[in-house]
Amino acid sequence: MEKTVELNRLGLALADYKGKPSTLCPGCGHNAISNQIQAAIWELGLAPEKVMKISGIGCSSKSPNYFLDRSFGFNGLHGRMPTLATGASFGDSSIKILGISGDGDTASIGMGHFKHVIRRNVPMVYIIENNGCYGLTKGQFSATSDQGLVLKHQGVNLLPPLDLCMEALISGASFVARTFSGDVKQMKELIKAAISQTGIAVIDVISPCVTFNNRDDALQSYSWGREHEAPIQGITFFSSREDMQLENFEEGTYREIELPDGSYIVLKKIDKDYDPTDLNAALDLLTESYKYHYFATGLIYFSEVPPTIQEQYDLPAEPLNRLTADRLRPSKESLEAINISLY
Amino acid sequence: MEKTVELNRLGLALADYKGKPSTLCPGCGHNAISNQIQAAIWELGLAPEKVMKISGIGCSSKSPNYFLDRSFGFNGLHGRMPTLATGASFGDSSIKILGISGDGDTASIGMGHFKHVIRRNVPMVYIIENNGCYGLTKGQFSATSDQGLVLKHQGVNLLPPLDLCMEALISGASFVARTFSGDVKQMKELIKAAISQTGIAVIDVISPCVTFNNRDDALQSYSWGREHEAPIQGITFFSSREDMQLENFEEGTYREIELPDGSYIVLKKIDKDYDPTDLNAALDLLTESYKYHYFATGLIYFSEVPPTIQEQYDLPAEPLNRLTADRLRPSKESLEAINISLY
Amino acid sequence: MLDTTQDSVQGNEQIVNEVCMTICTVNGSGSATANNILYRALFRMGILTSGKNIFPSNIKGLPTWFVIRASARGYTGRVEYDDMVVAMNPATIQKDVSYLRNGGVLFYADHLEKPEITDKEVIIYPMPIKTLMKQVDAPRNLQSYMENMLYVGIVGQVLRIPEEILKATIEHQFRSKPAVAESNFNIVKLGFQYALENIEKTDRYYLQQLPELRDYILTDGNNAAALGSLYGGLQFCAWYPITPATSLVESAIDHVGKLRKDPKTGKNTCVILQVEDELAAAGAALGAGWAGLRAMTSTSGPGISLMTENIGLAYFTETPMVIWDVQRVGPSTGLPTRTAQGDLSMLYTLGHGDTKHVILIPGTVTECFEFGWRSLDIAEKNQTPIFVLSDLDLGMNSWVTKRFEYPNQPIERGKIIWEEQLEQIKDWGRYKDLDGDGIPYRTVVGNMSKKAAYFARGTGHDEYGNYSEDPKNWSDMLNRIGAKLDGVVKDLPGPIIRRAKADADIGIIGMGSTHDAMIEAQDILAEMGIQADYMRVRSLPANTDVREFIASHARNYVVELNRDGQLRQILSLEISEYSEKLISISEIGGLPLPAAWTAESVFAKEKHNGKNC
Amino acid sequence: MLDTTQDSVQGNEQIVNEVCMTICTVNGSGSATANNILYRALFRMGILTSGKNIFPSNIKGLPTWFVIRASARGYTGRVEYDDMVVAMNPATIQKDVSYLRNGGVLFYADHLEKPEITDKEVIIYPMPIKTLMKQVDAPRNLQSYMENMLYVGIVGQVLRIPEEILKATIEHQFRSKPAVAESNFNIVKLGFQYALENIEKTDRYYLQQLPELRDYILTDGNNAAALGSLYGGLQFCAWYPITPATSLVESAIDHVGKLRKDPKTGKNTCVILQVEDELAAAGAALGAGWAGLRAMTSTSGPGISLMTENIGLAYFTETPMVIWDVQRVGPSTGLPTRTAQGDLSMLYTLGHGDTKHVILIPGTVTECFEFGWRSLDIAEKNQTPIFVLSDLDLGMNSWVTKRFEYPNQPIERGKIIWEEQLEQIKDWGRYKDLDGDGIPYRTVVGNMSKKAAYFARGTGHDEYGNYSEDPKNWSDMLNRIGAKLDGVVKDLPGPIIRRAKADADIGIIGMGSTHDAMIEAQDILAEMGIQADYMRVRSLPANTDVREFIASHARNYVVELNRDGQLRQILSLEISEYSEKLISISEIGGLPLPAAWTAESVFAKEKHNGKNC
Ligand SMILES: Cc1ncc(C[n+]2csc(CCOP(=O)(O)OP(=O)(O)O)c2C)c(N)n1
Ligand SMILES: Cc1ncc(C[n+]2csc(CCOP(=O)(O)OP(=O)(O)O)c2C)c(N)n1
Ligand code: SF4
Ligand code: SF4
Ligand SMILES: [Mg+2]
Ligand SMILES: [Mg+2]
Repeated sequence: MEKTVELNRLGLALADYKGKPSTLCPGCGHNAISNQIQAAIWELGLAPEKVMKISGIGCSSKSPNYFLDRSFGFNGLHGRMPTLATGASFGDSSIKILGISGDGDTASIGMGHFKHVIRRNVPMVYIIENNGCYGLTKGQFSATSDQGLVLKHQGVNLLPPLDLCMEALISGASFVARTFSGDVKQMKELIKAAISQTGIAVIDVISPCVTFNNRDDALQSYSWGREHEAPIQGITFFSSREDMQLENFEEGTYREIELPDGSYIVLKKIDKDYDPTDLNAALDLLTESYKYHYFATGLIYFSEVPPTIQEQYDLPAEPLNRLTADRLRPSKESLEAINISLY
Repeated sequence: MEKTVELNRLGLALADYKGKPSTLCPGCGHNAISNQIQAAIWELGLAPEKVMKISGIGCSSKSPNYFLDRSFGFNGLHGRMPTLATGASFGDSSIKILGISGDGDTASIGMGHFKHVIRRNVPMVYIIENNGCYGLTKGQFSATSDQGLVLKHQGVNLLPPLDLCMEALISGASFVARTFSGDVKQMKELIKAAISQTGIAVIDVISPCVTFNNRDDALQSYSWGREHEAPIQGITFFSSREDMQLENFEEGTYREIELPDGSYIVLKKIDKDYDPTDLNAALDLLTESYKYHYFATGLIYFSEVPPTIQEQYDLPAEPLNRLTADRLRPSKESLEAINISLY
Repeated sequence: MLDTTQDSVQGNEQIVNEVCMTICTVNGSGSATANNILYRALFRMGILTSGKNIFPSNIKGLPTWFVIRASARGYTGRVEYDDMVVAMNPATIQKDVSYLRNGGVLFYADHLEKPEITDKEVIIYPMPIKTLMKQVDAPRNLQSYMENMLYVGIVGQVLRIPEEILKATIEHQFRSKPAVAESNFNIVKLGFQYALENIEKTDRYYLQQLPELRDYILTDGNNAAALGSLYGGLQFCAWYPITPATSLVESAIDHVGKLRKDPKTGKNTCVILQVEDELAAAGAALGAGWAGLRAMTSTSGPGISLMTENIGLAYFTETPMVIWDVQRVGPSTGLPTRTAQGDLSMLYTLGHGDTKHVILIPGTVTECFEFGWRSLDIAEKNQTPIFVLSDLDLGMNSWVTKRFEYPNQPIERGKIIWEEQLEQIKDWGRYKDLDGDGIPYRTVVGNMSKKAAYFARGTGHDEYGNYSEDPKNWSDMLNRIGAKLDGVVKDLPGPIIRRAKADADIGIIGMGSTHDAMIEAQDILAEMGIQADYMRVRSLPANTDVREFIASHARNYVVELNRDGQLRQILSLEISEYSEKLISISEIGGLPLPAAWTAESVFAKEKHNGKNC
Repeated sequence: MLDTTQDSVQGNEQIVNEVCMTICTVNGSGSATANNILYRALFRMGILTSGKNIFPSNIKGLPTWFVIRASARGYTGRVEYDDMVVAMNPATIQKDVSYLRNGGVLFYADHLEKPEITDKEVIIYPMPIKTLMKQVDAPRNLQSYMENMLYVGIVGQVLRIPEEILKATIEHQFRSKPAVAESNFNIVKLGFQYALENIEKTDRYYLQQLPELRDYILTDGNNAAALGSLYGGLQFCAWYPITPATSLVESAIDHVGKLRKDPKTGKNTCVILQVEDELAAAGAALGAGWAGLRAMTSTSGPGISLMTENIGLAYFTETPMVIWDVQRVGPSTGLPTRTAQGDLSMLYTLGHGDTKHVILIPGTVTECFEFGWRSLDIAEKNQTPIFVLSDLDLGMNSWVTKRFEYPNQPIERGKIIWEEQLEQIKDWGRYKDLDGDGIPYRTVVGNMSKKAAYFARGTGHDEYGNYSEDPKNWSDMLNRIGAKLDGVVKDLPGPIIRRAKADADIGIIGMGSTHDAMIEAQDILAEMGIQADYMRVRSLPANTDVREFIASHARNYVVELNRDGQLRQILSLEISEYSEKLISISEIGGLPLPAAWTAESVFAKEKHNGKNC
């Protein structure tokens, strides 16, 4: 019996989006993210060659090796992923950038670059695989570790955590979301929406480290997350207005948001009415969720996209890295004029 | 005719708090800050030997040379002031730390350390002499430069500014203020209050660079500041409850706040009632003031001081750097026990 | 020439206390405990042994190896072939057996696919791990951990490790948890008993108890370094995690609470602080050193790269601090869990502009302890950053090493002066060379004298610390610092020299963790007919003993674990009149230096040089 | 021996086109324009001249000096004594005149306190600046600027610069603003006229017009470097401001709009991006280089320190990028506005682990242009970071230099392959050495071939870029990279050699900005009776010409602006068999190399060597 393989609009199978076999710990939250990334991009029908993967150092940053084998990737330096992405984004701006980082990579050593890559609006999806600890170096505190967290060899963490969504917000990100490795459905929709955004989109994924920080009461554990997750909205992604089957949504309970590439997300109201386009509401949500330890996930903030870093330069439509040499060297006459001006 | 010199409670004259002659440009906002620092410390009656000055690199960071000659100081590396202060704070924790930085020093190269020194609550007064540009390297954009700002050689700044008070707030600072080199009275009171705080106190001083960024319409210019400054409260500092002359304040128009060292500030209501102990109100104030380009100054946020970094270790009351050598080397017997445990 | 691939089959007399065994397991399966128990058991039998952990940069699932070498002659260098393989990892078993010598021994978990071995004779002992496990009441998450305990018993029995030694070792391992010790011992006993009853020993490897090694301990260089620093009066350590330096600070964290309570007040006298990155770690250590604390940081190559600017500042502001560089393989992220000696050149002149730093290079675990306290003294005495260069092999592997010796000198704080001393100096300036040794007197914050304060800066300054762009000021300052550091040499540990039995024409030179392998290589060379004196450089800049050693040999082979022969380069710069006498031998695969390979390399070059040997 | 302090009073014939003049002003007073006008006027008269700005790390108020040297023989090295001083700064006037030779000339603003001069004869011309200013309608903020314009006229007239030359120069300076030119010229004329009518010339210094220097231009190395890079097809430059490298990128910003519009679309083909720090600058340049753009960054010592980790990554991932290091005085923050050559050692092996980098060292402004485009070619061809080592003197001072020559080679992109070429390679791997030259083929993002992608990493990898901890993989990879870089030497600019007039026993060796001073020193030595061949090293690793030069001289004096003799060290490592032939002469005061001092130093050492000279 022949097994039929499902193909996307490019005629590619999910297998075409796979990476090398993961060498992360079985059950690691990061593996769930890898899976959703490949699924999301496959479903979007984006060719793997149209994506590049940039990461720092950490278990999280190793993970791009485990998806999208046909995409270019660069596993760079600890904390410097945003800088690498900034430079690479000019090579061929038709290529979507996935920046993959960890909480150590982003919130500790990489904090400055994180803020600035957002401020510069480098068009990319910036995913933080946030496990509240350093996995690869075997379980030290990171800057998102919960206050009071106890880790072997480390004792008690006395410092309050930084909130990376808040950081992204006040640096000017036009797309900020939080999700959870235990909620893969939501995660996938958010990834799709983020990819459809044209500016920088930041997704803070709470992604448990099953080896070093998964005690039931730990803020970044599966159990805590499963028990406390409070999605602020239901979220469904549609590639186009035509795909949207709004009849499935009850009148007045949802809100549609058009993304810059013509795709849509439909946000379904859950408890109270949350307006993801209101910056102050987003800030309030985050301060509250920290104060009362509740775990708000979903699309926290969305706004019109400010000019991307490429839009600030008047660049050719063709990829810069394909310009032939003759288009890069000014004329002999121009040099003559310079020589004259310097006499 | 003999001129009488005013002395503070230590019997010291203001001259005892002076530094070397300033080599900054005449009129530079930073000079105003130097003056207020020495005045504030003199008025507080704090011995110059009880203060240390730590700075980064920039015109701002050079300025500690121009006040408090009798205080130890370290003009360190660009952006690394907080790290130096972190280490130095353990030498003798009875010494008050003044950290002096610029917007380039803090918001560009030093952003990561800025966030983390606040998160760690290193007890110090962190003053940003914020002129929205790089002075010492002759007028480039910094991360606090206003969007649309035009500087020679640089063209137009297309990026939105970062708000350093906002950054300090969400990193967990328990004292956040903004003031202006054109409002030295307010500045001095805030400096005194900050010094009386036991945790980290952040003051963002808008301090015009008269040479490179003082065009009338520039956000960090004297004229713009003078025209737009909107203090959120009147502020007066008192060393103790006894000093407070509350009869000078009209009933219901003020609020007193006790600082951890027993001194007080009295905040006088100006327009609307602003509650500096409400984090969300502070965030709202800052987002609004950015949105509507109004220049709110004063004590933006104040809260109970979380444990300082020193309080997280159970350290002797004596300064660590005065402990004699015999108190630093464990006994011979203890080594014997270790040797045995490793057999 | 010695044949390192020699068979061990020939003859049938017992081979006693001479075995190299590799235990092949899966990372994260908890095999470390099992391996350490076996290793310590040999040590407790009085056998000089080495144990080397070869592990991946991975938390769980990738192959990992533990190599135990017992040597009657006390050699512990890496050998390239195994006498014994304990195979527990299905993914690598076929490759693992390829390293067995002809006549070697294979233990393997019998649920794995039996490897094909066609090119040599191997004695095979299958281990019915899964079957035995049925008798064990193991919680699911401890399953693989316990399977490993079984091979401890089986292999131990076949090697004839006495049961009570295993017991004592396990009790030592779990000394704070007797119940755990007991349950572990029960599993080991199960394996032991199985072997006793079922395995007919046909191999010739035997372990025999020797007098106890009571002058020795079993520990790693990072633990030793941490302890040495704590006994050296360390007061402030800022750090950022990085393999293989992490365990240095984590050891310090484990010990600090017990060891560093102030005798007077019972309060802590040493602060260990994890910061946001290595720029901060170096910056904070520098700040603490400047404020009068004995300060250090610990990192590895990538961290050193990030500390570059701060180290330059420490050098030029003459601020004491100690930087441990526990080397891994570079450049770049390289091989984070493999060993190398590739950072030497970089450290020596770290920082832009003219700099030259003092480097201490411990070669044994006991020296890690000693240099731990000494480095703090040298730093404070000379007011400069001091590097201590260790590596993964030395730092993370457990070594049988001499017991730690209590420091034989009081803590040296150097020329820190307080209020009273300051009053006695007429015209003090922070950077004034009052004693003609290039070392000025320094004050620190908290000194309440009116004239104590100065403004430290990385920019040009005069003798009082005042800003200066004057050319003469600048050159005087920098030249004095240069001269000061020439003077440090007398405070530094000189080379260790081991003479050949007979007059030697050539020298072999090494540093750091290759020490044991170098000694073995020296002996192998002697067997090959080449007398070579051996020198281990323990610090840079080099002293006159190093110079004399080089001068007195026709050819000196500098052996090191890096590509470019960095020690050779530095020596040939420092001792340039003899640079032609220095020949590089280097290895960069990331594994500890193999002694036989070293000897062969020297032999080959000597032959090439037309020497008859 | 040449007496550099020789009087210039003796004799009374005119001294023509031979004068060294220091103009002493206050920083931020706008004197730069005035000084440049004087400087260019000399150039326009056809006189080979140098102009050096010696300025403080300060924006306004501290003393600053501008030294103009006219030399009939074309020498432009720094001389240590002045023939003429123009004193406009009350704070320094007394010190400034101390550098005057006996018989020298002092112009001073007569509202300053007249300096006391007791030790020599000086011809003094007071300048009634304030009085003349009364005739000028100057806005308050331009007061001091215009005062400076006055000395241009006065000094110009006394030196006999033709009025029309001054006029033309001013018109050139303000070529886009004729009205400003006119008002400036009017002030200059006022001074000129005053001098003409009131100053009786008693000194002997005269300038005389020569044929126009039509093959020359007047510009600085940073501008040249910026232009060279833009003509080299630069596509991406990430940077962070730092003196003295800032003006390199700011020049590029000034030019990029005009020069780098795509001929096809009129869009920009080069991006210049200021980032948050040097870690980001290097990281972004690396990212762009990896993505197939011609990428660079420009910085100075402290920035290099911060780039260390990224450069190691670029080296090991074989990513092309160019790093300009415009050196200032280090270590640490050092003297930001003074010149040095102290970063060489650091750059050569920048990064932890084994690294070795290619360094280009331009010695003239025209070479800054040439190396600007060449460096991008060499980087892409060899897939490695390339350093270009300039310094403040070369980079920020204006030099009379040869006109820029249009690149004589097409842009070299190296082995970048796109879809079609990739199809033709059977078993392509990013790090596979298919041609045996150590240089693999590389693909870049956007390549739509299914097999084009690879995962770059700073960790161990095999020929396909896959993660690997295999020892052989690692050593093969690192050795290939090492070998590849040995091969770069053929692409590098070889040394410039200037032979002595007669057979020379000794050589003098220099690099970079000291070129002019070295030539002058060579000639002075000849006058002193010492024939010396001169070689300027223009790149590292050194090629065989360098070796031969060293080999063929009994003694080679390596002259450099750093403490430790860094070039000497590197050469003696590379060419170790002749290391004893290399003798260090070095200067670290932060000022350009003085020729006479250099000659004297060589002379003294030769004498000390027992040579008769
Ligand atoms: C400069 C530098 N410092 C330290 C390290 C060691 N290191 C590797 S991964 C890591 C932390 C990673 O934490 P995170 O980003 O949270 O990733 P996770 O492993 O938790 O997914 C550190 C400190 C390094 N590789 N480079
Ligand atoms: C590592 C490093 N990079 C760059 C510089 C050059 N630099 C000196 S001051 C400065 C900017 C200072 O700006 P800011 O902190 O705002 O101070 P301001 O001069 O405006 O007061 C820079 C980039 C440096 N000294 N070190
Ligand atoms: S250590 Fe933690 S973060 Fe790393 S792979 Fe394992 S579970 Fe994931
Ligand atoms: S350049 Fe600007 S910041 Fe610097 S001293 Fe002058 S006015 Fe102040
Ligand atoms: Mg993490
Ligand atoms: Mg500034």
